Amino acid sequence: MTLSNFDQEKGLARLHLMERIRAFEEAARRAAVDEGLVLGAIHLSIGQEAVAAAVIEPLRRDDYILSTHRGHGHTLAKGADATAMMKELLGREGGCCGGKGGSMHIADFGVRMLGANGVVGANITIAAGAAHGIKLLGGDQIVVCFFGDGAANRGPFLEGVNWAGVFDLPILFVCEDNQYSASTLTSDMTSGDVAERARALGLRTTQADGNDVTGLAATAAEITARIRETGKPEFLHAKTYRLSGHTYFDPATYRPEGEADHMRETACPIMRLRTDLTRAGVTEGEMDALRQAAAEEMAAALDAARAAPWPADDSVFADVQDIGSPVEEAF
Amino acid sequence: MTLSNFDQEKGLARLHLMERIRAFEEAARRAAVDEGLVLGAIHLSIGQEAVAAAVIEPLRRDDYILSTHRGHGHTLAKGADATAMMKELLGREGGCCGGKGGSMHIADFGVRMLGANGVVGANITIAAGAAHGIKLLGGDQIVVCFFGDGAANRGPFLEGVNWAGVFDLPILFVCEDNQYSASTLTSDMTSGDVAERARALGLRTTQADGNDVTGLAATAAEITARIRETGKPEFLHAKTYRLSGHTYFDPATYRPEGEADHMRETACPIMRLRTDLTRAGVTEGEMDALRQAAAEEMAAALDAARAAPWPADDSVFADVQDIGSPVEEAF
Amino acid sequence: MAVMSYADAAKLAIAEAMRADPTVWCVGEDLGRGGVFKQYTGLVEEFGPDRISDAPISEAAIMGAAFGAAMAGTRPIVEMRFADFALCATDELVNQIAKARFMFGGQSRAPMVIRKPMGMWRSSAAQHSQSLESWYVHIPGLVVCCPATPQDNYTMMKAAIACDDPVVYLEHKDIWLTEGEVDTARTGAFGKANIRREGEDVTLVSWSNTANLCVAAAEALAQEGIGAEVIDLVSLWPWDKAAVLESVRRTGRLVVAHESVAVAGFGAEVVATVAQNVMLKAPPVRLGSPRGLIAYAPNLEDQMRVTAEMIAAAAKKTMETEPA
Amino acid sequence: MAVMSYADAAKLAIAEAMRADPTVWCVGEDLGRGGVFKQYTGLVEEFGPDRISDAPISEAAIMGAAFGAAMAGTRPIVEMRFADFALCATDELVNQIAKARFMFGGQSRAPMVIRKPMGMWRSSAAQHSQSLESWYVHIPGLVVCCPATPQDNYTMMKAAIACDDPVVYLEHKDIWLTEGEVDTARTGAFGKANIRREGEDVTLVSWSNTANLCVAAAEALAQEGIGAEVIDLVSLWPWDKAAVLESVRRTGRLVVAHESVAVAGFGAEVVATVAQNVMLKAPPVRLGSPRGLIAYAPNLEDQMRVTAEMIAAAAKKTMETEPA
Ligand SMILES: Cc1ncc(C[n+]2csc(CCOP(=O)(O)OP(=O)(O)O)c2C)c(N)n1
Ligand SMILES: Cc1ncc(C[n+]2csc(CCOP(=O)(O)OP(=O)(O)O)c2C)c(N)n1
Ligand SMILES: [Mg+2]
Ligand SMILES: [Mg+2]
Repeated sequence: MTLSNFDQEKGLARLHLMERIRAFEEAARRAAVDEGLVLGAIHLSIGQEAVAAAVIEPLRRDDYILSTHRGHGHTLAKGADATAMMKELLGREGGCCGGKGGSMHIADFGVRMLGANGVVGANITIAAGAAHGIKLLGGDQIVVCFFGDGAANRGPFLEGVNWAGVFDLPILFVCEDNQYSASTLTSDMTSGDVAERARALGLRTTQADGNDVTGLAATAAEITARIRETGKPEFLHAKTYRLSGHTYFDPATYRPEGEADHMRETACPIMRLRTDLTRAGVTEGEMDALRQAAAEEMAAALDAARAAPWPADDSVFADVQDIGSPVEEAF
Repeated sequence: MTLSNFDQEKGLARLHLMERIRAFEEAARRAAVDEGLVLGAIHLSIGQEAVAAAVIEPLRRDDYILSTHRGHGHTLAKGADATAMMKELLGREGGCCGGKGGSMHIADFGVRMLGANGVVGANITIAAGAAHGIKLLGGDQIVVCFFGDGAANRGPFLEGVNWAGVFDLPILFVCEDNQYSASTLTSDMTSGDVAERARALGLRTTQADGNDVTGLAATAAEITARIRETGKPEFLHAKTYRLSGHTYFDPATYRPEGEADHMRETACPIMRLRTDLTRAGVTEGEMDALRQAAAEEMAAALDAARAAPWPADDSVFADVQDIGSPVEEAF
Repeated sequence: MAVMSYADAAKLAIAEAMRADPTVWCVGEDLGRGGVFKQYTGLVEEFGPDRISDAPISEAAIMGAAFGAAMAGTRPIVEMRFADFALCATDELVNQIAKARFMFGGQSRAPMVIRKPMGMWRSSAAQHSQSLESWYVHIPGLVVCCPATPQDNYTMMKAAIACDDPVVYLEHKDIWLTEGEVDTARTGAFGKANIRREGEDVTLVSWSNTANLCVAAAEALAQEGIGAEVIDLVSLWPWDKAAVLESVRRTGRLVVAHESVAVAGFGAEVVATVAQNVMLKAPPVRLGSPRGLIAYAPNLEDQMRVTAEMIAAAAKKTMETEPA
Repeated sequence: MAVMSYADAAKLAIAEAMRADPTVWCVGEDLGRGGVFKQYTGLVEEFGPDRISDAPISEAAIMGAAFGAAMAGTRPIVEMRFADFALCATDELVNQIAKARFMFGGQSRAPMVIRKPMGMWRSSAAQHSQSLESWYVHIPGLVVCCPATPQDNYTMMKAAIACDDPVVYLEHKDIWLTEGEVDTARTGAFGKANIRREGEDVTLVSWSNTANLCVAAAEALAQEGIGAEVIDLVSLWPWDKAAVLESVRRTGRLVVAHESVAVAGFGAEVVATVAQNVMLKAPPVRLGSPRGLIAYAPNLEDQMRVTAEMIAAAAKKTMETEPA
């Protein structure tokens, strides 16, 4: 990214957001590893923060996003409250899903984040449908659907992308390609190319460096403006890298020796943005302050979560269904 | 098709096969409409006979094929016995599936025809798996999987084609594109292009006129030879047209007025081959004799089926499963 | 009161709901040409192709997209064509639609009607004949409804569309053309059985088309002086446990009959519930399909059928047993 | 006799079968790195990546392709990772695999083992915790097996691989590491219950991990002088109806317990079958999950659990009731 037209203020905002995402996940990892406070699996997006930050930046609050099992970054970027999220990861009262979903089902409908998903690829048809709903209701919102490189091998990828194309829906599909599907190198299990698949499905498709937040934000702004204008679906293939394991307890020994270290040194989007900002004249101190603020925010979120009580036992019977609910006599 | 290198003997064999397929289906239709002898839905491939005849021609008896709900032509072309098939359509003893499957599940494992399928697109992953089995067992057979244009919108299309590409399997996927999915114009429900999808999934892809049996046979011979040589999957997109309704009782009023008539006059593969053969010097009489022979064969098949008894009532309890079968005490 | 077919009754309910609420829409394959059983004929003319929407052959997308559209504020009616094909969208229904509201802590709703025409329909063979209602009853988050009459198909379709929960709505394919009186003023409630006939000697519990066979059986039994009460559950979740228990407390005899496979069918739930709560005068009888597959040949297909005669015979068997 | 974990017992069975028969192979996501629960660790080193095959994230293709490969003459072991994800391959399992042999009039076989790790595993939430064994019992064509111990996971995995029918093989995720003695000379048969403990006062019927809880409950009951017979069904189709009926004829009291949702669960089948055949001394008790969803927070998750204490209390309740 050349820095000629670099917007310093925006850069700092993005840095702050990326630091917040990373700090959130580092805090969650500590809570899990050091304190055993996180009981379920959590999937960290460390190294992938630029995709969330850049793609969600141009969205309005009433635009929708749908995410994957690796959804903390997207959720924070859309504007969800970190404390409610951390409470959810700890399964506590006040968690954004009342402690019922945990990390893999994190959601904040208040900011139109329609949920992470524990089933790989399942969000793709649902997201197409959210855009379908917008169109039927005559709204001018758009939908952004994030999924991984591995998800592009599931049937719902084809069905959902085709659906959006057939019905001309205002949606951006974002393949957040971190090159791995759990412990498997995705390229070993993929025939052909993901971006080509989207093109063959009739979608205007853009490929981008997913670790360059500045460039990606410009690309995303352009694409999302066009979608709002035309109402037509598009596809963004963003190449990135997950610097941590698949889950927080995965040592990721399946990677070639040194790969992660090399990527940490060359591709980490936070590091890259800091380098760009430094070149643009921002001081280390200013940037460190943002990191510090993020760390403090998330430490406080974790403190609040740690202190929060468990949800009331009988809340488990709420929000199953209205008719024939387990709380009714019928059960 | 220019006739310069036209092989008259092969042409007559193809004509005979196509006439047999058509006669089989005309007999089945009559049995259904006039006599009420066919109780379930049957899907006729009238107008599409060239695809079955041409693509299956280069196959060995021990090569596999998998078909769709519209599978009579493929089954006959692979060498199944018309009488056993007709008995199956009438649900009689001696039917190739013992009267259990009917038209939509017609199969003859003796000629390695692994079944029609009542679920659109479901055969695609199964076919990939048959090729996977061949590879694991070190065989040199190949698999041909037929499916419709509508099937290419189902998830298993992507999953099955990707699978074949990933594992480098000896399979030919044949999209028999008759332009309709039941009463829907497939193009209205398809974003992008089917052949492009296959290319994007990494498969060598050929597009062909599915109503020119001569050209298609040459193309298929080349492709199947290559697959046997390389072991790599390929894709064939054959454009054709279904001259009858979706089911035998579908009046197909959803088509633009005159479309079917126009296609019957210009695209019918039997008519086209007859024209080519006439130009090559074959007499009407020779060709009519094949039609006549086919009609007689299928009339006899229908007579035999009409005369066959119902399957024994208790055969319904056979071939469900060995362990915990309904015939066992356990039930 | 008008006389109309089972298919038309549901169509009327849908048309009325669509007139009243512009967010209601239907989506499925071939709907623009009336749907595969003509149960949508004429609707596209009134409501247009956006609200009577065709779909690609993509059951997973039909189900998933309808769910997304429900979360975005519409009320979709999803057409699965044959209940069997709905299995192509099982993740979408069971892992997504049924669970979303709960997993997200009540933030979302999925007000959807999922139509799955089910059951045997002459010589449709094993992939076009299944009745899997017990599966859906087993899935928390879903409402399950199996209407047997035009009246109930009108009333319950209206209730299903009005319901904020996802409703798996299983119409029986063999009775699309069955006619009956429909009182459009009547409203229905899930979990309220339709007592199709009263009787004091034996209780027949059923749903879907088999409930109609129970009525026929009860008529035959009446000829022999046996009073059979026919309880058509109409909805299986919630189900009218109270009506069943009240009835068997009176009659002391129970026959449960359904078309689906007996083993692990919903009939087991009814019998087990009664066994846990009421001392019967005779062992309960459960009728359902053998755990075999539905064949194409009509005589083979018939081997899997529960008939009115079998129901009547079962009822008589419960009458013969000496009280314990 | 060796002591090994539940996971290792199945792995040993697979390794032995793969050594004996070159057509046996395993396919699923991440198998080359041992699988998500390490239940395949070391196998790729011995058998190579063609026979311990990775797969794209394509459950429909994993299931469908394995079926095709089975028809072509191999014997696949299909790994679905979590039973929940197997719902992405429901058409393949239910409409294709279970029905093909019948629909094709006996021309094909599907000798497959379909591994679906099931059950609650701390804080896995609603999409990674389900137990849907009753669904598969309801589907003709399928064998269904739910082993509870290392011994049975060894024995039944061997039987499943040897079986020419498709076997839905449901291991419980919470007991992968549970150790026990495994006698590799023992052979198993589907439909033969494992009598985990004998007793004359009350019959406890269960399967999968809940059978282990029943053993714990029986031990507690023994302290109070109550003799509980624990019948671990091991396989649900076929199931050992004879052993259950014989036992309840002796004890006159029945508790059925399972982790899955009680409503329309397989427990209903057991209770209904007993009710149809045996006059009990006390109403049978059925324990299963409320028809609610499995939450992430541990205290909420626990609300859905059947515990050894609940089983013991239920058994005592059947003892208190006066014979009818
Ligand atoms: C349908 C389904 N199959 C398998 C899994 C298990 N699983 C969870 S995450 C994951 C890897 C997904 O890879 P990708 O889509 O690239 O996303 P990433 O984890 O790299 O962000 C797998 C296989 C699942 N959750 N859902
Ligand atoms: C999964 C599934 N969805 C819907 C159907 C109903 N159906 C049967 S054939 C058909 C049309 C298929 O179109 P295409 O694949 O083009 O094949 P064609 O009928 O044109 O040969 C449909 C929708 C089905 N059998 N399976
Ligand atoms: Mg990835
Ligand atoms: Mg077609």
